[in-house]
Amino acid sequence: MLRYIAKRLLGMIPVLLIISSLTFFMIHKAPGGPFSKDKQVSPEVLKNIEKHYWLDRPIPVQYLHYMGNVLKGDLGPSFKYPSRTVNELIADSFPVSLELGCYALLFAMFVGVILGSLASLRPNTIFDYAPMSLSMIGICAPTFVIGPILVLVFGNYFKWFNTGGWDSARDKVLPVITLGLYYCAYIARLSRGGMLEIMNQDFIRTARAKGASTFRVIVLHAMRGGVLPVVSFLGPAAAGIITGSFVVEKIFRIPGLGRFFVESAFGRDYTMMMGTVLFYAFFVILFNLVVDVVQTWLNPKITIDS
Amino acid sequence: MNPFLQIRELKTHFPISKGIIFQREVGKVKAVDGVNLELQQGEILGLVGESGCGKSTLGRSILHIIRPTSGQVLLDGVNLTLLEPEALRSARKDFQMIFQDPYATLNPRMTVYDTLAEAFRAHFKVKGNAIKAEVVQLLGKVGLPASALNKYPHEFSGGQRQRIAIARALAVKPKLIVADEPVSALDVSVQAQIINLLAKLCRELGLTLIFISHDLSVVKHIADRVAVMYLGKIVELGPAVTVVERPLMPYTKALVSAVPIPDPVLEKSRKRMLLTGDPPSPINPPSGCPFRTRCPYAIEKCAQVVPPLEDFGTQFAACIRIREIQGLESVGSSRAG
Amino acid sequence: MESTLKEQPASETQVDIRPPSSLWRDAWIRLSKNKMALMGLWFLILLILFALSAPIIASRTYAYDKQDLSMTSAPPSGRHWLGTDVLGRDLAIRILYGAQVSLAVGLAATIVAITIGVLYGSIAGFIGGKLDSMMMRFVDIMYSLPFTIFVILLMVFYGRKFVNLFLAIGAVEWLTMARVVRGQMLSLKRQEFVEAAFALGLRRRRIILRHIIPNMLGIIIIYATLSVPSIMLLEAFLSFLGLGIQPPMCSLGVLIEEGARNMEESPWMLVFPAAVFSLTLFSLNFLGDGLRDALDPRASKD
Amino acid sequence: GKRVTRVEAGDQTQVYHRGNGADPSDLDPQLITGDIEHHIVSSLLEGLVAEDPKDLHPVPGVAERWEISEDGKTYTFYLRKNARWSNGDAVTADDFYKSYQRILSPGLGSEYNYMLFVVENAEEFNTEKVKDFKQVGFQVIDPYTFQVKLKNSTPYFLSLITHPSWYPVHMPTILKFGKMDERGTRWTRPGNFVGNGAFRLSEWKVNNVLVVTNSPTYWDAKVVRLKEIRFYPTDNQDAEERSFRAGQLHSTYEVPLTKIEVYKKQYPDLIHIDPLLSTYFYRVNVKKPPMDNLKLRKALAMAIDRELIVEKIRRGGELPAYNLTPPGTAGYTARAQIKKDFAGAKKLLAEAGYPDGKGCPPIEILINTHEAHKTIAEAIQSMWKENLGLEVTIANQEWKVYLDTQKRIDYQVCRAGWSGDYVDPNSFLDLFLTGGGNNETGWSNKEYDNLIAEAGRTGDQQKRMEVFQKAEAILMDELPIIPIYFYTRPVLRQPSLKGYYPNILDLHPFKWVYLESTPGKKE
Amino acid sequence: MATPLLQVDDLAVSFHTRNGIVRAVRNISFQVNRGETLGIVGESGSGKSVCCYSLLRLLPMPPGRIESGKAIFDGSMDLLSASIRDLNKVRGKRISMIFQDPMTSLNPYLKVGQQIMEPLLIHGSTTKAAARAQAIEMLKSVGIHDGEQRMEAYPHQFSGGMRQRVMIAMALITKPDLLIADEPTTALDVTVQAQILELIKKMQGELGTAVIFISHDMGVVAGFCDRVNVMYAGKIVESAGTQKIFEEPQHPYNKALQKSIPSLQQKGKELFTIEGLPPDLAGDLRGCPFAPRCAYAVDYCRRDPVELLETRPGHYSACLRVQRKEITLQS
Ligand SMILES: Nc1ncnc2c1ncn2[C@@H]1O[C@H](COP(=O)(O)OP(=O)(O)OP(=O)(O)O)[C@@H](O)[C@H]1O
Ligand SMILES: Nc1ncnc2c1ncn2[C@@H]1O[C@H](COP(=O)(O)OP(=O)(O)OP(=O)(O)O)[C@@H](O)[C@H]1O
Ligand SMILES: [Mg+2]
Ligand SMILES: [Mg+2]
Repeated sequence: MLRYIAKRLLGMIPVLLIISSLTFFMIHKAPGGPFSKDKQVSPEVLKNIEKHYWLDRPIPVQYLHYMGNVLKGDLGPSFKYPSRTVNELIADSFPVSLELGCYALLFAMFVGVILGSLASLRPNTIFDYAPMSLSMIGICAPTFVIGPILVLVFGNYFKWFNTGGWDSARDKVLPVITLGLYYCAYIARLSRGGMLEIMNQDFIRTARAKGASTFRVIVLHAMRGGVLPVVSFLGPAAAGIITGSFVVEKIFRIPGLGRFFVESAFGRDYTMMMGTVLFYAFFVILFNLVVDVVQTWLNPKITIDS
Repeated sequence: MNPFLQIRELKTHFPISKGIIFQREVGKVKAVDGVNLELQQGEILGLVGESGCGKSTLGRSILHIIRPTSGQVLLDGVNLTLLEPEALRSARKDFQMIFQDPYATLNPRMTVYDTLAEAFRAHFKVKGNAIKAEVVQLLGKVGLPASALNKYPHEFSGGQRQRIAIARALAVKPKLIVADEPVSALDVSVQAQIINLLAKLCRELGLTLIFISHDLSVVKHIADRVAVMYLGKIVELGPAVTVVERPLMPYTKALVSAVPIPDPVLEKSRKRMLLTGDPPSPINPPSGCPFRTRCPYAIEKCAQVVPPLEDFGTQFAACIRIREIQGLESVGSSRAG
Repeated sequence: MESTLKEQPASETQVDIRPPSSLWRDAWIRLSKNKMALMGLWFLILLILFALSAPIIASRTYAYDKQDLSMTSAPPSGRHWLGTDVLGRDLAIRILYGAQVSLAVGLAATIVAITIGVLYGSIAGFIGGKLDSMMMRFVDIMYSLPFTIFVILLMVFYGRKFVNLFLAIGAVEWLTMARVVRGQMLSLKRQEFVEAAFALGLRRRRIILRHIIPNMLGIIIIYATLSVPSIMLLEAFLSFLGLGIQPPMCSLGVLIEEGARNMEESPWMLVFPAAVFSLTLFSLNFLGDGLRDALDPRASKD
Repeated sequence: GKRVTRVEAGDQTQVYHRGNGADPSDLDPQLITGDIEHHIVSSLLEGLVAEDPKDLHPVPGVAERWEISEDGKTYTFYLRKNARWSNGDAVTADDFYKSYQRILSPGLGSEYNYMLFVVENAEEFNTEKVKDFKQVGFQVIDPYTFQVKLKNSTPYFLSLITHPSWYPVHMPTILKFGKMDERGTRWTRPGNFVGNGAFRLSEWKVNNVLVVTNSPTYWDAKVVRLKEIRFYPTDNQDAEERSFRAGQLHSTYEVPLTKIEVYKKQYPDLIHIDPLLSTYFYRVNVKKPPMDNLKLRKALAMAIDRELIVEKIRRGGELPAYNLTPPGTAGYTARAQIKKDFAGAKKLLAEAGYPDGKGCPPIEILINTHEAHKTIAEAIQSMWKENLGLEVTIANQEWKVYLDTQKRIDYQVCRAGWSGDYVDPNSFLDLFLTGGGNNETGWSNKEYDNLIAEAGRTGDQQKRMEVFQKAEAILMDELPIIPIYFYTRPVLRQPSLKGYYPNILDLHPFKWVYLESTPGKKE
Repeated sequence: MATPLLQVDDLAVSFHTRNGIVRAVRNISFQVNRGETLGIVGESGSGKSVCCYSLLRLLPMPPGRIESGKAIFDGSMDLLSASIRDLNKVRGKRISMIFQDPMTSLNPYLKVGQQIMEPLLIHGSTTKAAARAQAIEMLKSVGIHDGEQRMEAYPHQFSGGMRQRVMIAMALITKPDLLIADEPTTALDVTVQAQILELIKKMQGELGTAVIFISHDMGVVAGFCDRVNVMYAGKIVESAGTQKIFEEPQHPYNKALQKSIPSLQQKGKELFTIEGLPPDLAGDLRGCPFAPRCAYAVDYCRRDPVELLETRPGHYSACLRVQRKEITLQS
């Protein structure tokens, strides 16, 4: 297994290389540059700025220059924040996103799995429909709807939580819920399906015959197999949750990484974008690796053929 | 005449590893450890042996359901081990397996009809109605009513499932079947029916059968020859009646003496030769003769050499002391079988 | 009563007449007994019919782009049953048109994405080894490429065609499906019944399609029904980037976004499109759940 | 118990919580481009001349007085002796000299360096036609006397130099973190930044908050009442408004369109609609048929019901625009106006060869994706359709793509907006010079070019305005653009925010701002 | 006589499937005394397993349904109507069950050791370590000697017989009052089988455990059971002490069954089988269910209702003709 992990981690390098080169050429192909504005910059000035950022050289040269720096661990200066480097910006904002993402993921998993398991106990009854409907709020009401509503109700009306920021616990509850709800729906539904599949198996009967309580049956016997589909969803979900928090970050004024993903693309902040894409890719691959490992851990029959 | 099925030095080992992240191999289960066998067409070989000795694994390795670690299997002159996956796949028409665990091997989302029709379709080009007729006929053969067609595996009893599994194997009309305890869950009457069916197929159509079972009376009844396995090796091989009635190996003797008799009076009164000592672990089998740890006749030498399967006229056995033991036995002989 | 004895085989032939039931036929029977699922199905059909008849309804009342700046942001009334939007357009008509667009995009793209995802994930998971890791790395790459830029390039170089909208959605939506399916495949392919199918000499394609996929249909369906709403919202994002539908045409996603902006002052602008969206979603999901349950012979209630 | 809101706490401690739009990208006054950064930097630095909080007329800043030569070309500033940098250094004429050298050095690539081009040889130095900075019209007479020589007499020069590009920078600090003309060094970071303004930078967390606290070294520190200003980047209007409502902000950067009406009705004391030196208009590609047809352009311009747009759609107190320059720009109000005349438009359209719109190819309006632009485009689309019978489509593009398309003049009609950099019609009218970088319509008119040049040379304000009138008349006659409305800036402000006056540039010298809660008035 | 450990009355179980109502167990009654071994033999699909599952309410419901009946355990508790809470106290502790299909009945996701220890952990106050020791001990007594290592393995790594022994170990570990063993030794070779039967007997001797023992192996039944119920098509057709069942069958089905036992027959010959198919349980069975296949059947057999009646002292039969003494079935 250790060898497998090492191999996968090594395998990251070519993948990241492919991603970085594809991205690099893609973003340079996209119309508009980092310094195009509605108030046109005079050509002379533009030339000077571009010279400063190496943008006046042929793209392959730029790429090699950039990659050379990346190998040294330097993701370059940000175009949008001239006095900051991409490294700094990521280092500042990632912990916030990570925190938000982890809470949201935990929330989604916890609530999702509970709702899903509850629903699977008595399928097609009110005990199924109710939790399932509840879980679907997250999808029915997209982030940009549920977020403001939560703020209006709990921030403005009841004043239990703050309407924005990311400092105290009062700031964090609403964004976590807003972000988590969407994934919660997926997890609830996937775990309902997975649990139903398992709950009909013979070995559940064995567990019952041992006198195990329903709780024990679910948590100890059914959960492991039942959450397998959830687990394979978690890889993409985790990556999405940590970086896809753009809307939530905007609504709640959270200084996270999510906005850089989106805004760097819109702002053609080439270096920031490359930085975030590489960072994101790293996480996607890492999460998928973790998921693969967790999967083998949960299901002893899966062997990793390296 | 060339034997129909030749098995040469077949070995199947399972690695045993510990830990999730820091995984390491801690040993190997030598489930099958150098088996040689030859079967003629139409022959029925009974395979018996202690639970966990590698019978199922041997069966699955012969049919290449799991790739053997080493060794060769020749079927009708074709070396299965060397076949390309696609060739092996189409060759599977000729050899089938009846699995020990019927329920697990039935697709929970396929009705009996689908399961059986699938087998037909795999190797024959037949149309819907023809298939249906075949399927119904097949069901009848294994003693299931046509009303079973539309049911799913979970709606059956253990024995019924076993019969579905048998029907599935028979559907492709194979030349070789490895039947892994095919009748263990059947009541004696149905069991008789299945055994008759299998025997008839062998007799009339030249089906070759490897019949794995714990029920020595069944084996004795149906098999031409019997092979006794112990810890991944064949330790005795010979004509069924001889092996069951006059076993050479101490292990076989113990086995035979333990067969229950369907007569309450006899059964309760008879003497058994109970084996003492621990059954060895296949992960680190004892040196020399694998049975020596429990063998009443074991001597020091048994720990040194792995006894080869030797010809003793009537049957083969793998024991270096056979002749001495026979001598001992003839003095105070006891009934066996 | 000798005859009754002989009746025994007769009853068999009677069974014989019935077509052999398959998973799907059984599922349909079971589904038709599931009230919630049926309700979902009916609502969907109704909605599709309604959406399709939007032009007919519209021509009788108001066009989707008919503005009435004297009636902007008007609450529901006799004239405008569901109120009007910021430009005084009849919301009901716009919702119908929006539903038309969203349903078409959502359902079609889901089908495409699911098909690709399932096949891709199945093949990767089933064959495993090198191929699997290569295929999955490709998925990783697709995940990581900046979607926004991808869409912009797509639009700039190939125009704002409807096909490109599908291409853009298709490019991302199948990825998660592929991973989920692969995960399922990994555990299913180790099941004994797959081994048995293999031992039977079935072709790999057949094993995947007939033996394994039916056993993960539950998960696939669940995922698919969840994909539809995400795709509907994704479509709104693509419209934002300029791909997809252009104003004054609208989709449910666009209407909801618009509504979200006005939710305090003109709640109807959010409530009605969101209600249609949610109902669609609920129906899809109850239908999906119903289908999942129906496809699980062991969970049958009847 | 009831929680004390941030605003209430701030009122007590003179901490001003300000919603500040997007995140500031940098604080280097010579590199910044937006008003967001402008607001912050104006609290950190002070130029030679400062603005009056009410009407922004020039008042003494670092210079305690100045003299203007007869010909209006030479300005001599006398710096006050007690002006200090935040590290204690005195602010001297040399500081200004070096600062201007920096902003004009080509390597820096300052986007607003053209603000200094009124100075003799400044442009030449920047474009490397003149190598020696000594030849540029700046002169240090003595440490506290600074002289500027202009190319032409420039009547608005004093208001021009309140712009951040004219702020001094602390050269030793800059050199500590890099070369003089190096972009993006760390000198603007908290702890490094040395300014001479009423406040100093104490914290800057990207996307979170930027804090300035009052500076004890500021020469006029005694009038500064605010202790601290906290700038919150809130680029989501709705979120900002909710924060305001929750008592977390004293003032917002904007107000969502949908909320304007509500506030006007329910909380008229909180909403303030300030005029803005900004115009919303459509560019027209005059090179591409059918838009090369002047009559069609006129018809299009006349067929828009601007009042309706302003009243029913914008609702933010905007003025319908029948010309380009916002009324009252430094006393200038355009005389040439487009008419609203649907019948006339129809007639013109027929004359253009498309009676009732027949035969006219579909017209595409290009917008960048934004709800407000979309709504207006939809309205105009509908107006052109109804009033002229034209088929109109809307294409939205992502911001940078849209900029690119606009720059390549690859559109038919395209939405645009312009805000003046300084209060003078020139700031608007020089856009449409032939080949101007921001023209982007393909339009060119010799006479117009000459008029704008003439205005630049004219010293007499009265005459100058007349020249502008003529120029704008040409513009409105040829219509490379279709003006739609003049922006306003609706903002929300707590009543406790004092010393804060509406003005056309939306500038509010924080030096004069303070907080004073009026008890008993809340909710 | 003391109250029986388990008294089952009029138990009827059916499955409501889309193909009709399968009446798998049809109003059967029997009892099990302490220390006694009750064997159940019979036709495959005759409802033996279903009957046992229903006692612990382990049927999949739906489609399964307990239509009627009582199962009084230990004189006080009706297993069929007790609350799940009460039932859970009995399950696995006082009544253990060995399932027929060891592969699917073991949790593939859990280590074998964990599964064996579980009944102890659920019911007992034992510590984990103690449970573990006990589990290893138990594995040893069912013939798995490398228990330490095998505890850490997963079910799929076991052979069929080993899985079955794991099931057995799991059931015996709590030393139940009643053991329901559904074909517990089918996958075991005779030596291990003997060893396990010995183990159960020992437990019976020490603790008075009662056993319901389902098996097809007549040899084992003969040697192991005190009394035997013969089932056919959801009904008990004969019930008596073991010896009587084998020596004086009182039902044609039982007699036919015995004739099918291979060990008693000549090699090479076809084994004796019962002609015809068992009846479809979804149908309405009037008369004797065995009648269509019965060599002795006459008209009324197919028509008249049958009941299990005492035909000889301690010997019950459901054959009308035997009850009417029209035939004798001595072998
Ligand atoms: N879930 C189910 N749905 C429908 N019918 C079922 C179901 N489970 C069992 N049956 C039917 O109930 C009958 C009795 O099954 P049971 O498992 O009790 O048989 P059994 O006596 O244990 O047989 P075997 O010896 O083969 O295990 C069978 O005919 C079977 O078809
Ligand atoms: N997948 C596997 N991984 C590891 N070990 C295995 C695996 N499959 C089987 N074994 C081991 O191989 C040995 C032989 O198993 P096999 O199933 O062949 O026994 P068997 O002779 O069929 O026994 P039984 O009669 O009990 O079915 C056993 O010790 C078993 O634990
Ligand atoms: Mg086996
Ligand atoms: Mg059974």
